[in-house]
Amino acid sequence: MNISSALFLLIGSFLCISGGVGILRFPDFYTRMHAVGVTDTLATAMILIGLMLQNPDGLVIVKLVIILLMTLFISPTASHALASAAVHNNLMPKLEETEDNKKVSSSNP
Amino acid sequence: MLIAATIAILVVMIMAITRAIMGPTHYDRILAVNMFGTKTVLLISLLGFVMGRPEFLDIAIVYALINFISVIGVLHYSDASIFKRSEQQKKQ
Amino acid sequence: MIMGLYNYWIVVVLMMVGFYIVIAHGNLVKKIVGLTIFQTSVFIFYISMAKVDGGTAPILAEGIKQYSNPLPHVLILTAIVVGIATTALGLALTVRIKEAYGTIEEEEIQEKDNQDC
Amino acid sequence: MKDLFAVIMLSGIYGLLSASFFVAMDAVDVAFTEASVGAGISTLLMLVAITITGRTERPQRHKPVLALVVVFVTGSLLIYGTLDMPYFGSAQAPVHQHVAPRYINDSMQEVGAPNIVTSVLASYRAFDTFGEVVVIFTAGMGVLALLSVVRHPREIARDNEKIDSLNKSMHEEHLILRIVVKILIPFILLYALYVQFHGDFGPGGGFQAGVIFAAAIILYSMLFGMSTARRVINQSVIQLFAAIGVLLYGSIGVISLLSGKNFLDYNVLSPDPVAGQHLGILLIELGVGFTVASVMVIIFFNFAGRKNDQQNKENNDS
Repeated sequence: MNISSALFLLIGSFLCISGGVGILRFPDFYTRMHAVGVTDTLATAMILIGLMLQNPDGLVIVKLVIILLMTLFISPTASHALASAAVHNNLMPKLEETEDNKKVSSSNP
Repeated sequence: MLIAATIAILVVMIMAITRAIMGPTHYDRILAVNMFGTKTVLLISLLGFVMGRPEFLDIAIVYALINFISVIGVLHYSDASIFKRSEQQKKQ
Repeated sequence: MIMGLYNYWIVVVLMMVGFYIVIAHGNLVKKIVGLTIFQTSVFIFYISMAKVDGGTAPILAEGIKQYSNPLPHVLILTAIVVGIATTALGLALTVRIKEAYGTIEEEEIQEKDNQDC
Repeated sequence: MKDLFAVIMLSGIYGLLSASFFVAMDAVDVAFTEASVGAGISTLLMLVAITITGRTERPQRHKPVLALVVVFVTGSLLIYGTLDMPYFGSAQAPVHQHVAPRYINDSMQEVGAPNIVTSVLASYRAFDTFGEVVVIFTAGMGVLALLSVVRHPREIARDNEKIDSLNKSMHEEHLILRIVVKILIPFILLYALYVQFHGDFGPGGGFQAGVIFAAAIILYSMLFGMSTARRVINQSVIQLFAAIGVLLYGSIGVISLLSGKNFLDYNVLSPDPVAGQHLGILLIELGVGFTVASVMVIIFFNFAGRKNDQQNKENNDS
């Protein structure tokens, strides 16, 4: 029981850290969004499952399941809303510098 | 292991703050705040276990909800202000 | 020895940051942000005073002898909600000032007042 | 930073951070409140305010040397003052000597609620809390007086049509959001009720529940438009509820006064003193919840209504 919980927590923390590195190091908004959006949900799920295995007490597990369900609902929705808002407001992804892109980026400042 | 996970989350929170301060666009900042919020949910549930009183997960639930509401609200109102500006540019 | 006081120093630093924003910046919204930082530093001051070594949260449970002090928690709990209500009032005043003067910079407001006289 | 938007995002992070600090300091009730207020509502209010007042700060005209000097002098005086303070976490500190031991040791027999914070808030120091509730009510009325927009019925109808058509076009983009929010809102309201009535046993109570309730309504009004939200929740009803909350609180006090005890002494509400305390705490927490929720909704509706009004004016001008 303890080993499996530790394993889940370890995977969760690793995913968290990789998401953190992603948000710091990636070059533009959409790649950062990708790093955070993918790792955030999974890392939360992993850590919460790890915590569930720590404590086999009824009410605590119910609350953890509620948090897990909420995260599974909320996190992708928030990411979706953020990304679509960015697209609708003409935030251009950073592309390789070619002639076409220069034209596009100059017409959409 | 709990403490290791807590430290990992604290490190990630520092990274998110860095991005929120640097963030070239508004969306980067909103993204960082959103990420910070989910990490806070995790941090609080972990802290409950570290301190040995895991009954306090209620706070983590509130966090998850409020974080969502504030992200939606921020998007709503930042959208509005950006729309206004683009209209002004069109007028000019 | 002296390290036992670090929590107060953090509070003092935060408080001074808020104070600096309030007196040095001319923008009224920024002044209100400074006020909330100042306010939160006071909250942190009270809560860190309530902490007792080895104590846990003041919700009675079996097998726990040492609790943190509940009184500052009560004071701060109500203060937070009152704080948001007063912040909202301040923001409402700012909105009205913007409508009346067309600006929320302190110096420009004063200039306009002087012109009127 | 000159961009106020960034300033407000950072202050939102500051609110989140201070709430996790409160959890680390064992103040779970305070963390609960700060979580719902500092991170959510205050960020939103400031954002609405800067969308009305403009979002960039002018550069300063002169260097704030005098301000820096004042700040440094005050700061060093305060730090000098802290040298006499008791050490962090010391159990011998004067704060822990006077009334706190009595609250911790006797509240279970006298009030019967496991959450000491609730029993101090609603029973021992209920008069203080009454004052705070009245302050919140007054602040709500102040915002109402400053920002409420008086409109003709004809204008309202025209606005509603305009806003509705705008909403229809805009909300097709937000389809996923709207569906998720539709699923979530009942759960948020249910959770607010849980927080309201579970406050005796765990972290929670009227203040927190009121803010969560208001947050749900604010979420609804953001995604479905102000006019839709106004149709669901009539503003005059909300103003009535704000007053009902304060009056409920006060009338409990008057009832105990008429029964021959002190103001807000709940022992008279029932033959058994502990049951009376329970009833009293339940009722006044209900009053607090009503007032806080409706004041928060009033504040938000007035800010958002002001903003819509301005936008309409600009559209009419152009």
